[in-house]
Amino acid sequence: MDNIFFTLHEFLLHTENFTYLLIVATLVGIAGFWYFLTGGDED
Amino acid sequence: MFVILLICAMGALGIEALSDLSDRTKSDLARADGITIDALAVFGDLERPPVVFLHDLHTNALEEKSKDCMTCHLSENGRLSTRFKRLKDAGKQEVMDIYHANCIECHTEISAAKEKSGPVVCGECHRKKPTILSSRVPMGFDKSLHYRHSRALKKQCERCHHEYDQKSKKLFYAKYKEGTCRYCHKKESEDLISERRISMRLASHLSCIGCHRKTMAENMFAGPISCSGCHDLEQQQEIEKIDPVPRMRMKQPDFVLIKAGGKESSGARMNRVPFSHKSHEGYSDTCRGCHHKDLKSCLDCHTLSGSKEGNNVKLLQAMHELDSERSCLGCHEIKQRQERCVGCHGFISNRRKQGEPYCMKCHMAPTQERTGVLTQTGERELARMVPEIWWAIFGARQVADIPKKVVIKKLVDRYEPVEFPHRKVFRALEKKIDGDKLAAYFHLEEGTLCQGCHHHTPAAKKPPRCGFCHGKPFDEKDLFQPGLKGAYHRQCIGCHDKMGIEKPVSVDCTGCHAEKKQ
Amino acid sequence: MSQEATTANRSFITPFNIIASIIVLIGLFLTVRRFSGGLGAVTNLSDNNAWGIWIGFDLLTGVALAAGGYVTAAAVYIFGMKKYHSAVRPAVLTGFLGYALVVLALHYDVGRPWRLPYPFVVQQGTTSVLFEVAACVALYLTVLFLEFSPAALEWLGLKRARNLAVKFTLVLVVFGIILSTLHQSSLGALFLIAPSKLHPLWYSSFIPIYFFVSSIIAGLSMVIFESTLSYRFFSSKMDETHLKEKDDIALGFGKAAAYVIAGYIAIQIMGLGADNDWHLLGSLYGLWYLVELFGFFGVSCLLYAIGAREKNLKLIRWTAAWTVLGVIMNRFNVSLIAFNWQLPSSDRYFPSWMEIGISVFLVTLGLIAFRFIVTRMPILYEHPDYRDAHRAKGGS
Amino acid sequence: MAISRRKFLGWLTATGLSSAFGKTAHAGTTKHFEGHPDSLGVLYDNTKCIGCRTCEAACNRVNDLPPPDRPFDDLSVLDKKRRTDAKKYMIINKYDHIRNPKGPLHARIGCNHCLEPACASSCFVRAYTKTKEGAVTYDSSVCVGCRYCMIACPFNIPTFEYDSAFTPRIRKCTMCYDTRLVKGELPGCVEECPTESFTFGRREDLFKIAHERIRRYPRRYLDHIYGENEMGGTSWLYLSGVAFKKIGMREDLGVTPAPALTASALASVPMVVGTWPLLLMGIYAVSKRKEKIATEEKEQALADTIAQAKAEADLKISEAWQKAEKEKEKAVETAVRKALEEAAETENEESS
Repeated sequence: MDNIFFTLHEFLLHTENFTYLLIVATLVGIAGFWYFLTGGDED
Repeated sequence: MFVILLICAMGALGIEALSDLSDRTKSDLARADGITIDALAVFGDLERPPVVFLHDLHTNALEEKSKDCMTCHLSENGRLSTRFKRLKDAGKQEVMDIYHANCIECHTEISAAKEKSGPVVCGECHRKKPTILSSRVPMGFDKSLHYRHSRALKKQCERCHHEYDQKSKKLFYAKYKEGTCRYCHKKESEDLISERRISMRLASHLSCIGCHRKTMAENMFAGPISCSGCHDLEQQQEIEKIDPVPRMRMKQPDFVLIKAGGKESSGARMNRVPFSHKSHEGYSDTCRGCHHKDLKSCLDCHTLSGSKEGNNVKLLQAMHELDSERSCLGCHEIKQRQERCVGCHGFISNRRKQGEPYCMKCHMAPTQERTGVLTQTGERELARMVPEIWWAIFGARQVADIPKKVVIKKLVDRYEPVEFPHRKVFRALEKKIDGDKLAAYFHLEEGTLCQGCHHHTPAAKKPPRCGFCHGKPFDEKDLFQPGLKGAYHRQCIGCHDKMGIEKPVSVDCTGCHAEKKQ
Repeated sequence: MSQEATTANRSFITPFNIIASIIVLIGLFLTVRRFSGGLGAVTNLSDNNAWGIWIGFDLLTGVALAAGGYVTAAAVYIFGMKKYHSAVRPAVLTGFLGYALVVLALHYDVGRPWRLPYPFVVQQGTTSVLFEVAACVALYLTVLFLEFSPAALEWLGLKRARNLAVKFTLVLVVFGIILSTLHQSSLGALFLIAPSKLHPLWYSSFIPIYFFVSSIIAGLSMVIFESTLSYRFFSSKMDETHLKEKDDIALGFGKAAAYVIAGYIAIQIMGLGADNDWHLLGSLYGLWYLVELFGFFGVSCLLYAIGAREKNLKLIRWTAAWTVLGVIMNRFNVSLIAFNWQLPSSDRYFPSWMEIGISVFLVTLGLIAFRFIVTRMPILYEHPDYRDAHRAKGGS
Repeated sequence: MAISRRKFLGWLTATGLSSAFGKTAHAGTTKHFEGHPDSLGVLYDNTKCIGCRTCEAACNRVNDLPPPDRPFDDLSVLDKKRRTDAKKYMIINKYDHIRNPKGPLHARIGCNHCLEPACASSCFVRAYTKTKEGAVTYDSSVCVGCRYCMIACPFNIPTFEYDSAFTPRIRKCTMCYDTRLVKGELPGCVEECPTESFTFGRREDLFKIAHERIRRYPRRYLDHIYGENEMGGTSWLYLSGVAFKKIGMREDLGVTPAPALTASALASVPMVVGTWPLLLMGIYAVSKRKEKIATEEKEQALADTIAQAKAEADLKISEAWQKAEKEKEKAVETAVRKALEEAAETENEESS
């Protein structure tokens, strides 16, 4: 979509859409990374 | 669980119900005789809220006991002091004691005699919230009242009017210099403790009531001495009115030529304005309506380019300011707001520019250098003549060939055409301005009256049709122009509403638009 | 509920069963009425008052009271307070049931329940706080289900599945805490958009934080409250660890609650300062606000502290109940009582008996489900086969 | 009196163009938004309104709303204060109790079509749209019926079909967007009003008109255009002869646009998601480490005690040995001494 926003609402709609995608990515990523990080330790 | 639920919900309503109790009206407690006793304010901030003292309540009570003013007020060389039980405010403590001692003493005595009495504990007099609602209306000394007094006093103006001599510090009377009390007696006394330049309030109460009491003592008819006698609306309206009031004579001119005064007079460019002082006296209730500072001529202070004593209000403003009741235009504009005028004038913006023809309506007398009339008398003569000349030029209004009926065929898709009784309406308007000198004078030309509806176009026998200006609504190229439908309805309904014409009812479409015949 | 409840299979005619079945019958009748006649047929909702007790109680309060799950899980698995371990399963179960009921209640409240998935699958209104709430609640319900699944699987005797489920405990707990943080606070944030309708004493830009902190309070108190009731009615189901630990739990959680409430009161007062609402405390709403803050939370804080110091379990248990009431009251104030406070009393909302009926019905369902589960699954005791299992690892 | 399609389309294209070039730089560079350029609006002037309810009738007709309980020419309806509901998108309220020389004044209640609509911001299925023409429209095909918009709207405008079991919708004024506006026709109420109390046009132009009226008739108007800033501005604007709160319009709504009220809360969501795992896992790691150390120490302690016990035991044993030895020696000695004594005695008996 073109990044011309005339209302704050449009703008937020746009940014929030991305934000939620990023949130999902973050959750998965961090969880995975934790396991990768602690994988080395015994037990 | 839902015990709580109910509790909470109850709480909701509880809160609501209780919060409704907050504001109650106390219109039944309206009184005109509430006096706020803040005598101590002279000595600095008050420690307790001032007492609202109901004067008439007390005077009536005393009357029943056949006691008089002297019970509370001392008199000094025959003049009753407005103060309570004292002549001077000696000191804070002293004054306080006077009030506390006497009020409480009297109240206790009366209650001791098993009679209805006033409060004796602090909080009941010193209340934060007033227990009454003041219905006090200011008392004006209008022309009628003035005439009745001067008649009763056989024109002894000195009985009331006086001047103050700075050197001898004495009051003296100066004939023909009588002005409104307010010129000297301002809102506040110049000096609260020593009685110099006492406030209008104090002055009027001292002299009016003083004189009224004296006259009563001689059992002659006298004005009121109670608060409500003057300050209660009903009783005020009962005061006898003389109409018409014979003209007040104090060497004021009948006619004047309003012109730039003083050394600037030569700088004046506009024609001078002949002004009939005589006839305008009738329109204002007091002299100070126009002569707000003193009885001098406007030009003394309001010079062409403004002066300090004129508070830098230029002659132009002084005469044309719209928001002032003193200026010519301001006053005339107020007249336009009366019901019979507002129908048309309500639509004419009072922010309008004064066009050439309007100016000349007043600025008709040629400037001095053109007339060469220089003597006062000569000028008066001219002033008196000019309007007559003017009338002669115009003569009577021609109102022939005004169309009887105008058929408006808009909205024919829904209603029958509207048959507008054009001439009837015109005649009605004519009647409205009948006998009104101001209106007669300003609607002199043929067609002026027509322009109430046929506005923004030169007066003509056949003015442009409404539709020539008012087309479809909301034209962005002509933002401020209402559409035709809007224009019609606003004009007709607006005028009817403003002029208080009941029929047809504005919200009843069929009142004007007959139902369409199938 | 009574002792017979545990031995329900013997005689089915018990006071609890009778009352429960009556309520359920009424509930079913009202349900039919609601879904055949629309919201207007059963509720007092109006165009001025769009949300009633189904939101104020079933959603807001329900979610708050179901906070026990994440609070306990956090305490045990994150803060490593192993001695509270036996509180986890009951708490998770209560949480799970609580959220299940919330979602069920929403089906009653929204106009077209069959469209509830729309915000995720059809069109996402991401600017709405409600979107976030919906997303979090949906996810968290799943998380709770998974957290709870081991118990069910143990009951069904599916060893492998159970062990698999246990593997993810930790990550589930962390997810759970994050999601709870988000939606508990967002429930408060729902009202941020209506400053002109919510009374200034309750409206604050910090309202999300208020909601989050008070949810912790509710969680802690509910665990105490719920374990008290369980002991009362299901003590026969409890194993010795559970019986041994339950007093520690009451004491520990009580102490924690006292501390959190103290903080809660502090931030509430600072919130007043931030908006300069002091003068409003004089009004009637101010009085009501003070009752909520000090009459409930303040008192709870004090009693918890005393109880914790003097190891007075009775006091703590009663305080827990009192605190729960306080939280309920807070949610009611925000969503109903202090909301639309400017409307004339004639336009104000008061729930119809049918709305209350449905709420009661749902709560009853919850109780029945709870009883069904605890009388069958290893909630209040540990399944013999897995006795050692969690001692070694952090899993449940 | 419908405006010509051409002119109206003129408006639309103008809107379109400027949305392409108009304030892009402005919108692009800063976080300050001023709404769609050249968007349309309506100015309601209650000093011109005569309270004839023609607009209500028109609204009902053009939106095919159910017939009213009382006919529209029955003006006694105006005696009590009303609000919009599922059957009325807009209503006129009469305020004659105000002491006002201009006679009774009226107030129009209906959607104000905010520049930043609270309903749109609060809707979690994006059922509301602020069109570039200025109308706030509603799409019932996605609406779940959560009624959060009704909570959010500061003007209490959206209404709900509480009596519909299967297809309850939100009902509110749409500025006749789909039914008329896009066809180049005026909104019903605007077109029908006999006195043009409703002025339709570009929002910017409406301000010009309103200010001009106030300038020309300062005594007639309150010098305030309601909707200029309220809740960040609305597409419907209001002129009044008296204070707006006297005609039931709230003046305490503030100027903050609705989306801004929740923006910060929403912004904190990703932050929580980002930071909490770190925090939680950190605490977890610490507590786990503590636990580990604790267990190790326990084992160590156990080992020590065992060792100690062993040592003590050895000591005891050795002591026992020594004791036994001593006793043995003692026994031997005594035995020897005894033997010697006996021997001596026997010698004594033989010699005497």
